[in-house]
Amino acid sequence: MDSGFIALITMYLVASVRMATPLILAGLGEAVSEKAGILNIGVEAIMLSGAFFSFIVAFFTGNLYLGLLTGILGGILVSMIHAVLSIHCKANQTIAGLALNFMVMGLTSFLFLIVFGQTTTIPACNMFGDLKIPLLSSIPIIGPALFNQNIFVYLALIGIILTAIFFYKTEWGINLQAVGEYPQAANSAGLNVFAIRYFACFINGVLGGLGGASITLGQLGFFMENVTSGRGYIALVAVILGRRNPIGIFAAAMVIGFSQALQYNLQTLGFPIPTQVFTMFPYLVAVIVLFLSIGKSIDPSALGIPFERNKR
Amino acid sequence: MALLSMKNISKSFFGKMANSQVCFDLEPGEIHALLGENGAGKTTLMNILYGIYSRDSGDIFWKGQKVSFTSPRDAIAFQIGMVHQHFMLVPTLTVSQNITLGLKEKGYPFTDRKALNATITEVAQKYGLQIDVNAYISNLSVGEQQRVEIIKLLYRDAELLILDEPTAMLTPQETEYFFEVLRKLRADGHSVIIITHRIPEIMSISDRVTVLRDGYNVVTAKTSDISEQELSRYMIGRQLQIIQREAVVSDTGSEGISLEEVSLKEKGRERLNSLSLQIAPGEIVGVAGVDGNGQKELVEVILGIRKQSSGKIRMDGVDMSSMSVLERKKLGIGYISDDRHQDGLVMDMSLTDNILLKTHTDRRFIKHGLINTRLVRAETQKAVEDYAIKTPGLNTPLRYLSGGNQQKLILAREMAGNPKAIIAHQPTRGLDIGATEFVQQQLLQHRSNGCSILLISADLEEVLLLSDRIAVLYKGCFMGIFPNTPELNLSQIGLLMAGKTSEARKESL
Amino acid sequence: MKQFGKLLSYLGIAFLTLSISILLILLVGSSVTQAFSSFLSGIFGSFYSVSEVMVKATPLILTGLGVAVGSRSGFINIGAEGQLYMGAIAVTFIAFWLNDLPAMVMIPLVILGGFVFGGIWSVIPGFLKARFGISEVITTLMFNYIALSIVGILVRTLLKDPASSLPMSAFLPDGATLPTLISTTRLHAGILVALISVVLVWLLVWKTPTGYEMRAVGLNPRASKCAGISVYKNIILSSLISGGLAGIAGVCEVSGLHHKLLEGISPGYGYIAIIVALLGKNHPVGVVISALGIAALQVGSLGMQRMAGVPTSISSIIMGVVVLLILARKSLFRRLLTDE
Amino acid sequence: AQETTSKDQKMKVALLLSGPANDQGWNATALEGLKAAESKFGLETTYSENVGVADTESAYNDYAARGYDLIIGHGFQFGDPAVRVAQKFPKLHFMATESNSQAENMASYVMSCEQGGYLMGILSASMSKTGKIGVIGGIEQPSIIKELEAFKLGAKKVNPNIVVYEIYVNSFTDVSAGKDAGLSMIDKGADVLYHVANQAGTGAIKAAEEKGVLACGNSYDQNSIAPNTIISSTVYNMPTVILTAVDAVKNGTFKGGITHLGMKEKVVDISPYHSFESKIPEATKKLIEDTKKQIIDGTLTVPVIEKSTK
Ligand SMILES: Nc1ncnc2c1ncn2[C@@H]1O[C@H](COP(=O)(O)OP(=O)(O)OP(=O)(O)O)[C@@H](O)[C@H]1O
Ligand SMILES: Nc1ncnc2c1ncn2[C@@H]1O[C@H](COP(=O)(O)OP(=O)(O)OP(=O)(O)O)[C@@H](O)[C@H]1O
Ligand SMILES: [Mg+2]
Ligand SMILES: [Mg+2]
Repeated sequence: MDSGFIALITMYLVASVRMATPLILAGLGEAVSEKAGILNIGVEAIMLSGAFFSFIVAFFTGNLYLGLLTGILGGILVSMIHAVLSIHCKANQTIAGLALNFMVMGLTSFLFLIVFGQTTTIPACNMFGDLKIPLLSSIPIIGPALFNQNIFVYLALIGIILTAIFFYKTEWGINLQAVGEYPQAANSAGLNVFAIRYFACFINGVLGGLGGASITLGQLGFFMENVTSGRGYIALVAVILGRRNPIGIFAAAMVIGFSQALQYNLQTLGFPIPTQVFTMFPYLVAVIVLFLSIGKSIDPSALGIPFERNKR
Repeated sequence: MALLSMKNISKSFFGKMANSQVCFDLEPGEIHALLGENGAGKTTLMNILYGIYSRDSGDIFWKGQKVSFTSPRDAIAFQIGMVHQHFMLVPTLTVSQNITLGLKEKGYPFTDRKALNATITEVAQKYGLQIDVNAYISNLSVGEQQRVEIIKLLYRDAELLILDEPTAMLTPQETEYFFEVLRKLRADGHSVIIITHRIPEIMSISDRVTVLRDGYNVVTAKTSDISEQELSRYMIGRQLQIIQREAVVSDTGSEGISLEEVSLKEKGRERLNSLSLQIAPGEIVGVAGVDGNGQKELVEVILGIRKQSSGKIRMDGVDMSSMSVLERKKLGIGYISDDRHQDGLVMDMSLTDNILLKTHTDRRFIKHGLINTRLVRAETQKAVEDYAIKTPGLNTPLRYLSGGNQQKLILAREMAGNPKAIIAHQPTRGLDIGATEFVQQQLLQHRSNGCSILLISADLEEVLLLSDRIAVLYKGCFMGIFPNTPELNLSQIGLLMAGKTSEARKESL
Repeated sequence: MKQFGKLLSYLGIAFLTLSISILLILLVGSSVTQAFSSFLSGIFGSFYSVSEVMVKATPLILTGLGVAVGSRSGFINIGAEGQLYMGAIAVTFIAFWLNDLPAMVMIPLVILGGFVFGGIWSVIPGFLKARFGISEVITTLMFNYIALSIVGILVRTLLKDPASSLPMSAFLPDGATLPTLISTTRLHAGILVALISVVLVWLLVWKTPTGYEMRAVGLNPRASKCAGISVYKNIILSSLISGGLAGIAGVCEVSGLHHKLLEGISPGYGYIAIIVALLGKNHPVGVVISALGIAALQVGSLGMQRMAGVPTSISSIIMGVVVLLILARKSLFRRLLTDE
Repeated sequence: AQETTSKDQKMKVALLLSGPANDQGWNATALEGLKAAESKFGLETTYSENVGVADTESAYNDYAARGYDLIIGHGFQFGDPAVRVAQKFPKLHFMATESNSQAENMASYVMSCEQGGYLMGILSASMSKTGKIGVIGGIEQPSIIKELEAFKLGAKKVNPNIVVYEIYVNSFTDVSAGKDAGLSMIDKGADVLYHVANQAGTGAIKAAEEKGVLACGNSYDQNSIAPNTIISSTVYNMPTVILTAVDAVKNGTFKGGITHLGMKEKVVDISPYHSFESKIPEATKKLIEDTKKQIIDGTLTVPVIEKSTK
């Protein structure tokens, strides 16, 4: 392989990882939640809240770690509203998620206005810089892509490993699966279905909040109305494409990130076609991949169905 | 001192009492049977004990100490285990994972599966139960699943085992073997509460028996002090009527339903194996067999819900092998499914709309392309009157009717308009005795009208009561088709149901 | 008694919503009385403002109806937004293609065209669901983004007005525009199209055998199959109708309001439609009522922004809050709702 | 605001914005202009943000019905609805920026943004060491295209062999997309970036800052966002645009039609170089200064290209 080609591949990979990171973080959270039977299409709201609160605190305290923490709290807040509605109130989960998207979208833009007023100057905070991991980062191709990035990329990588262990190597993963497949059986075996579902939603909030924070504190250093621009919905797609498997989600997010990176690069080559052709490219790729992988994804049986005690 | 004592337990669902002031005592080391008609409140009582349902009032004492279980976890902590009427196993997990589900074993949450598997196998072998611990539940037969449920309790070292209708799915031979396990457990000091509808089983296994009726406990007695007749009288509150089957009705000339070497292969498994059968008009053919041996497949192949892999199905000489479900139904086949909630009814629709499930394509009910609502309502009203369906109104969602009344609606729908054939799969499951009698009478009535009826029931008694001929189904094969005469050898049928052909042959000699 | 409790619980929701609105208005430093009076006059202030509510309700009724038809048969349609745009594309194409036809012929044709385009855009996910079990939630969502891009491409290429450099089509020929009902307002015949659709859908879903089949499939596909109803056919059909109605919404927006195709003609009607359908309990009449309600909320908060300087983000907060409260109603007001 | 007792009718002006007023760019500068006009002429002003295409006409109508003398829509999509409403209210004045619609009492004010883009092209090409520069566009539409194309022309004028990468992110608000687009250009060797993408462009500036390359700003002096990255910015003096319109209404000279406003009218300009004052070669500064003079005195006309050339 000639070095130009390697450089190109490396460049694409670095870009893909960068674009995939928020999707991976939020996607992993949603996977945990869906495994437990809670379908939350309000990922966008979780991320937006995470992005907003992480920024506000990082801005006013100047402490990025504090910002990160509040971003997580912001995610948890939204996710727990959804949890109470779907677990306690036994509400329609899709609609609750959608309503949250509307509400948080309005709320963050409203609060941003309240806090900063109408300005032409951009309130900006610091950002997490890239951390080069010695040795690992000098591996050709994947080194620069995975081991010379900001903290969120590492958190996403650790997240993948931890959720994979959680799902497939621990009893907790088994419990989660039992609760999502057959909550009555889980209940009868002595598991607390409600607690486990709340826990799963909590994790969804943590990871989704991180995903949101990765945009403000890892990529931009500022917040703007609707800063997530639909990435929460794309994270949902990554979850389905990746079949709720951490590695699968990583791969799916990378495919989406890659097609995004590819579309920018195709544009710079200057084809005389409307640029919207490129813009819709990642979505087309998602549908095509979904179509090519038909028949293998099986939803948890109790996905979206509330668990009721006195009911058979 | 009693091991367990439940005092004045009451529980109602939507204003309907399922348990009223029920008292129940259990001695250590006894096998205590719980008996009662469908809907008497047996499962409810046990679910309350196990912490699945919350009770409205009453107290529970465990070893003299007042306890209150708000979830199965609490019950499990007191070494109480339960096998439910509907199995509580997660199909996507393995046997071993199901058995230890919810337990915090050594190393939790990173438990050593290999070590656990060894322990599980050891426990199972102690009671002579065979199981592959690494198999997924979804690949197991019902019998094997039952075994997993039992091992689950044994593994958890349950002091009290609650078994809700554990024998419903077993052949007489398997039942006997299962009882041996229970006796062994009793010898080891375990206590057992067993629910069953079969009085002879109660006589054979239990030390004491409690009868529930309409949510009240009517009697508790030592099994040795009470007779079968007394028990059945306590259970239903009156003597059973004896249903009479008339002699075979004369031939009407048409051919009825016939199956010719029908086979069904799904996912590489042989579900039905070259079945041939003819049901003449005015004949009831009963299918005996343990649930899960191809009954459902047989029914669905006849109705066209599944497509047979080979063979022919005829109705009055018309080959309907490649017809759609609708075309077949239009030939005049009524279908009573074993799973009314899933297959037979739309629970969130009204009575009228459920009647439409069969009639919405019927020209009589359509005017200018629109459904003639008035006519459908009249039809529904007629069904409600003819079948004495208890309902607040015709627009009530079916969910709010009791199981018996739901079943009656299906019967009214499927038996309307003199069907030429009826496929009745577990038509009386979950019905109280009165309703059961009614259904059986209706089937016999249609038989007299020259209808060909296929009756499939897990209840051998029912098959014997109604059928002109009996076919035994085992692993998708007919093991034999016998005329239902007084000379019929019952134990031979039982052996065939368990697939023991050679023993059965010996038996018939 | 139970009815009374129900009424009280809805009043409770109204009260909570009101309190939250007041809090938000105070936070932003506007006068509460001015905000509310401008909200109300934004809706009822003039003949024009009342007509605006109906103008906004038109696409909401049609898309909401579409979503409702879908969910009746278990097809969760998140893609009304994209289907609306496909309808908008259809009317533009047909109008320029059949340029000179009189309105009598043209209007039915463009409505049909919108129905077909929107329908196709939703029948593809419907087919993928019915045939391969691919989640329609994801495919319909992706199709929204794709449809938006397609509009972007078309207004810059095929459908672009050659006389202008802006990314929009030329004005539609007169025959393809829906008449304005009241001359000083924007109220156009689209509202009639929407109301006729409501009646037709009501007849179809509640009065015909086909509609019955669709409802049965939605509530219990297994029982429907056993009764000889084709689950496959009905999902296909209902997804077609569902998307078709959203497509008609696109036709009405272009033919009735903008008279040309351009980007951004829908401020998320297709997403709000899901909420319209929920609040309307998936029933045609309910959809009309909730569409009018949400349209009034939006028109009112636009008035509130213009007259009292309250940011419009409040309207999306309120809409979210109302839906969340309705979802939580039974738990929030349990005391009121149990009959003891 | 307190009411003045003097009863002389204040002129009422309303502004319609297509996006959030808080976008720190296109819309925010327009709002700034409105506020400037308010204090200068003592106007009564108001504005609406996030006015979607679906609501434009009713917004015009609403303000007209409440007697606003001048109603300004900021963006090309406001043109058609303005014309429609203008016909109903012949006594009032309507205006849209960047549009080509016109009527008796409806005017389109077009800013000659291409002039700024051309100068930025010169600057960027001069500052590039790699011979590769990049420009990020928002949504592909004439007002954006003309600036991108002029940028390319300016760059080519300095260095005919220069490589100019261009990406349209097809959004004015997706900041992450802007940044990703910027990074992908830097990856390919671009060392000066320019943007015509509003908020999304801010993302591109962030990309340049992060990677230590240079960038040019747009809309207003964006130096404060990244002082060591932004060499200079194109500045649109929206206050001047609005003041011009208000002036015309006051003097009764407002008339329908299309008005172009550029450097000559001080509507388009470029910002000071700030810390780059000393780093930009004198020759470049002079070239820019001369070109600007030529544009102003009319000896140089920057071509308006409204269709993207690739
Ligand atoms: N979760 C529930 N919701 C509503 N009603 C219930 C519920 N569980 C039980 N019931 C009602 O309570 C009554 C008692 O039911 P239960 O299941 O205890 O009967 P059972 O004696 O176990 O009958 P079977 O022999 O059919 O198992 C029935 O009428 C049933 O309809
Ligand atoms: N969701 C519900 N809302 C109101 N009532 C219900 C509901 N579910 C069940 N019921 C009540 O429970 C009874 C029916 O329950 P179920 O179907 O379990 O009866 P069953 O006789 O035990 O039948 P099966 O033998 O099929 O279990 C009815 O009395 C009905 O009023
Ligand atoms: Mg029962
Ligand atoms: Mg029971």
